[in-house]
Amino acid sequence: MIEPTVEDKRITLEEAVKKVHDGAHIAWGGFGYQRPPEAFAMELIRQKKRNLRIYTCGSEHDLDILTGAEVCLEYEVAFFAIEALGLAPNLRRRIKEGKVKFEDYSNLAMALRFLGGALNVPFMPIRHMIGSDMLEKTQLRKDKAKVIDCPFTGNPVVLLPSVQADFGVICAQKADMQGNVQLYGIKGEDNEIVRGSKTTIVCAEEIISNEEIRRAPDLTAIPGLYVDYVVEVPFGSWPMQVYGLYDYDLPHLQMYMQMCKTEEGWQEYMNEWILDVGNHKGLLKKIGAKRLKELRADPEFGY
Amino acid sequence: MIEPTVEDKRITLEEAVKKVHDGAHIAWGGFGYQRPPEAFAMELIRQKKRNLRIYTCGSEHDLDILTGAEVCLEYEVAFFAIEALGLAPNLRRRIKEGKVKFEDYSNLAMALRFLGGALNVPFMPIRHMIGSDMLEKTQLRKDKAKVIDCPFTGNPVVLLPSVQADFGVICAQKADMQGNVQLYGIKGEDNEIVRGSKTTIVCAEEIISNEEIRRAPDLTAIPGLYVDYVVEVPFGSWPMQVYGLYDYDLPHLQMYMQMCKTEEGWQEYMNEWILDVGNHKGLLKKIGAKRLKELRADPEFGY
Amino acid sequence: MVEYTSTEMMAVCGAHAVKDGERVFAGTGLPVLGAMLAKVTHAPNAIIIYEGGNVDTQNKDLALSVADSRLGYRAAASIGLIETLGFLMMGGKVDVGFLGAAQIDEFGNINTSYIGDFDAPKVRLPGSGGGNDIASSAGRIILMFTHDARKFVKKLDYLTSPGHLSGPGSREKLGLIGGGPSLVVTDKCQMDFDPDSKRIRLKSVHPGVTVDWVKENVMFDLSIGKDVPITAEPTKHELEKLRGLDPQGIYLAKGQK
Amino acid sequence: MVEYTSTEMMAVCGAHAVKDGERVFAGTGLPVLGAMLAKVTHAPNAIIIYEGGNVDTQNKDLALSVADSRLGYRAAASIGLIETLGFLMMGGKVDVGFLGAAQIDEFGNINTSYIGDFDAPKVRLPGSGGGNDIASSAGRIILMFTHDARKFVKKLDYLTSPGHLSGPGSREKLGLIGGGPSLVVTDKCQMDFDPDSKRIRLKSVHPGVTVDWVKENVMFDLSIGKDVPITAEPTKHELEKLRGLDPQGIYLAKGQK
Repeated sequence: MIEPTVEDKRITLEEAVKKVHDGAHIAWGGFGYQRPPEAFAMELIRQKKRNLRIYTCGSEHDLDILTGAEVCLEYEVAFFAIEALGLAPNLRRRIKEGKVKFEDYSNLAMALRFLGGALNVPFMPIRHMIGSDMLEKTQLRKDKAKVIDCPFTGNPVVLLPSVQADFGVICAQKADMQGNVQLYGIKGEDNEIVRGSKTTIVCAEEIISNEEIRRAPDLTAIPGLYVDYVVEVPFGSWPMQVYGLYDYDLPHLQMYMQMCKTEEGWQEYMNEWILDVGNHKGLLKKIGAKRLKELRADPEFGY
Repeated sequence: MIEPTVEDKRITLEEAVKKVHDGAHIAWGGFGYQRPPEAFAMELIRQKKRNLRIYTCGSEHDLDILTGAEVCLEYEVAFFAIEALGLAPNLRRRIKEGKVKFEDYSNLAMALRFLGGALNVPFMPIRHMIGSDMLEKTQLRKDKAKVIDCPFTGNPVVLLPSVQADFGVICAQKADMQGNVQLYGIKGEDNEIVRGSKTTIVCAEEIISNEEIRRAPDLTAIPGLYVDYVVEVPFGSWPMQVYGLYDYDLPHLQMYMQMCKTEEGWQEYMNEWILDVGNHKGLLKKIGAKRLKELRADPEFGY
Repeated sequence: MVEYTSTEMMAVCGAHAVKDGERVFAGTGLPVLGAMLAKVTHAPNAIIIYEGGNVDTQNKDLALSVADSRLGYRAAASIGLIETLGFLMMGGKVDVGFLGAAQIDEFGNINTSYIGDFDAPKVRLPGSGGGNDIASSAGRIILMFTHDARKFVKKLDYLTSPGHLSGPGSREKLGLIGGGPSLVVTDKCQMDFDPDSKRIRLKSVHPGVTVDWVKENVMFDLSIGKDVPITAEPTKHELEKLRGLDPQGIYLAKGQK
Repeated sequence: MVEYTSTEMMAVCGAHAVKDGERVFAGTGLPVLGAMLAKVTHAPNAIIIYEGGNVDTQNKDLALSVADSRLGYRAAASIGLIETLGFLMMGGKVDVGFLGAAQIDEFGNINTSYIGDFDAPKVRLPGSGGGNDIASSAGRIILMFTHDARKFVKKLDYLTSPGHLSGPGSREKLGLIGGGPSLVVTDKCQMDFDPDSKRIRLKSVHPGVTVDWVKENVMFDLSIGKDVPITAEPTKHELEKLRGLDPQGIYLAKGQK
């Protein structure tokens, strides 16, 4: 008896990236090899964005290309490397050049900072980080963390400043055009990022109908209320993986590690895989239908 | 290649309630008409437990029978009434007798107190409750809440003491014998209660296999790691409702409201519906298969 | 002339207060009827949220409880209290909240907890529930309750949920992000709040109610303008839609003609 | 005599450190091989948790990342970081955590962040990730890394994750709930910590390694008892099971015979 009305929040990847102004602070979704906003990162490079600051728990190839292209040189993060393969090669070089600044937190600390942002409280308490150099050594913030005596127990408690970034960007398996999101497999810190950011962009592998969302409200990880823009981006996390849809492209990552040992190699990689392909569609064409099919997940296993 | 091993945490309702010592503090699951631990409450009455303290957001018939039977006379809660039907009749009388003590919080405050308990931090910040009498007026706690100047913003922030109760008790649609729980429909504050309590008891409408859990990890709201005991209790929330399984028994609730207008009426209700039936099986027999069938949910609607 | 009850009048006034596209936090009873009515008339894009966890609902049947299974039908999401009262409400993402009250004072502060002395109360009311959360952070608050002089008090027995506290600036000083009460709907009249003094004032009287009657049935000095308009009557279309939402008269049966 | 590599030795030492029924937080690489090996040999009821969100996993294939989709296969739950590092780890519900290190000092404090000066580092390492969280709250910590004198330093370039800090009582004073490091496994030896001084000490040397070699390859004074035993060799059964877990030699291929 109530008429459903569905707002259409879909825009293209190019349009979405255009909204990000130079100097913007971005809460960055995905965790490790899982669902990182790779296509979004590549488009940020194509559009020559500058002076971004990225907040995330841990990310890998996506952050390393942003560092190589000098799109983002400020990070509030917990982890930055290419798991199992080695240190992040572009980061390594840019650090040597003195170009990158870090504010180091632990993974839980970053996740709680996003949770605090989502709750709209100025800080969150944590029992970790205390006793480590992370509390004292700082490069970006005057208010990295505060230690107070707990007014209930008298014991020291670390307070972390909440994060409410200008933009929150995540990748998801499915979303409807209103921004209702289904996430499958691990959620990392994406639920908190979307709830706490000022403008949120969801890159969805597949757009599904609002009907499908409403048939299974228990599967909605993120209600559309939090989402400003929805971008349909198949293989949007390549060369990393998306649970249930496709696996990581290990040979490509290994080639990346190899090429980026030198600045020249990185420039070559960037030209070949990011700039010359023109856009995400061009990239998929370059990877080739055959290879993409090989990467497709076995539905029984999810990879 | 790894052999699955499944620990059996199942016990009977009688055994589960026996574990609750007099004076225990219980975080109480369910929200409003949805999934309250009614069968558990009735068994607490049968076993004549005394001096409990209950923590919850809002609960209704279940708390009112515990108050009538003087099992629990201390509450840290946000809401206590029978929604749409009126004030809680037993509570009303026991308050007049000067027997009940309250510590009043808002719903979000209670939910955050459970979240703080689950995170094992001593407090959680909130922007609510400030400006109200809830901050100052207290009956049970010396440390109901503290207002501090935020060390980041300078503005006042309310800190709420976290709850880690002796017991956490919730009702769920499905659980396996290891305590992995699937919740359907609204979750209220149950996810946080189970994660933050010292000993947790899940009353499951249905026990499913560990295989069924592992086929859909995205549906697991509560991993078995947090759960100490699993109790199979069909219609465990009657006369209230469980989404997807059965609806509330409105005529029964209306009869309850009517009978409990007087102490004699309440005593009669308690004898007839709680004590004389002997146990939960006896109760279901008294309600009758026909009535239970009428209450069964239409799978398309969930009620 | 259309026939309607005082309860129907309240529901329609509530509906008029909701704008299209707004995010509405509704408690059960009249508020949800008002919000649903808005959605099927002038505000099809209103998004209704219930504190139990159902978000952006399209329920078919009327609910008794904010946790009612009926609200899960075709919801966009079914989550929990941290979601609705935390991320959405305290997160500043809700435009309008509906509340009831047992007492309010001239700044729209609300009591839903105790009548009489706190330490030996005459009546223990339901308590805050999510009321304090909604009153603290919703963009604006619409209060709905049946008119009774004892509800409009000079001093609350207990302040459960903040209205405009002690007047201009007092909410901001405490860091409350919501705008506070903007409208009071009773079965006799509508009241709003003076933007400068934050004090309650008479906005309109329902047909058949006199300004004097309202004046006598409020226990503080009510600010009354020179020409108090009469509340517009529900239209036939609105009443049809409204009755369609509550065909069994669960809430609507209560009012007087 | 069984043939095995130094990497296999490390994995088997890691497995031995896990008791049946324990909740184990494992990073990718050798730690997960150790934890998985324990589960298929003497500790079938060990419960493995990965920080990305997969809980109580029964993965079939080896993972490259703690967020790897492979870990979702037959997991009891797939949730997020607040769950694994917050509710479980900071909640005090994890018995054992495995960590790597680029540097450790004599109290088992860990550096995984910077080599050289913080403001102009020679190398930026991966950072804490969940390491600080695990080191702070896991019941006990097992450290695994290949032996290199430059890793056992008198003073860390950066303290990422707390070991026993400055000795007895210093963790407790800061409210850290975890027990701190209990075992260090390298490809040359095992070390544990003196319960009184909380200082690291040699526990056993792997076959073919001398006590003197270890002494020379640690940059602080290592506490060494009179009779340092030789680490037990992996059994044939353990090696078969272990190789079955990594049939492609993703991690095992790296070791020396």
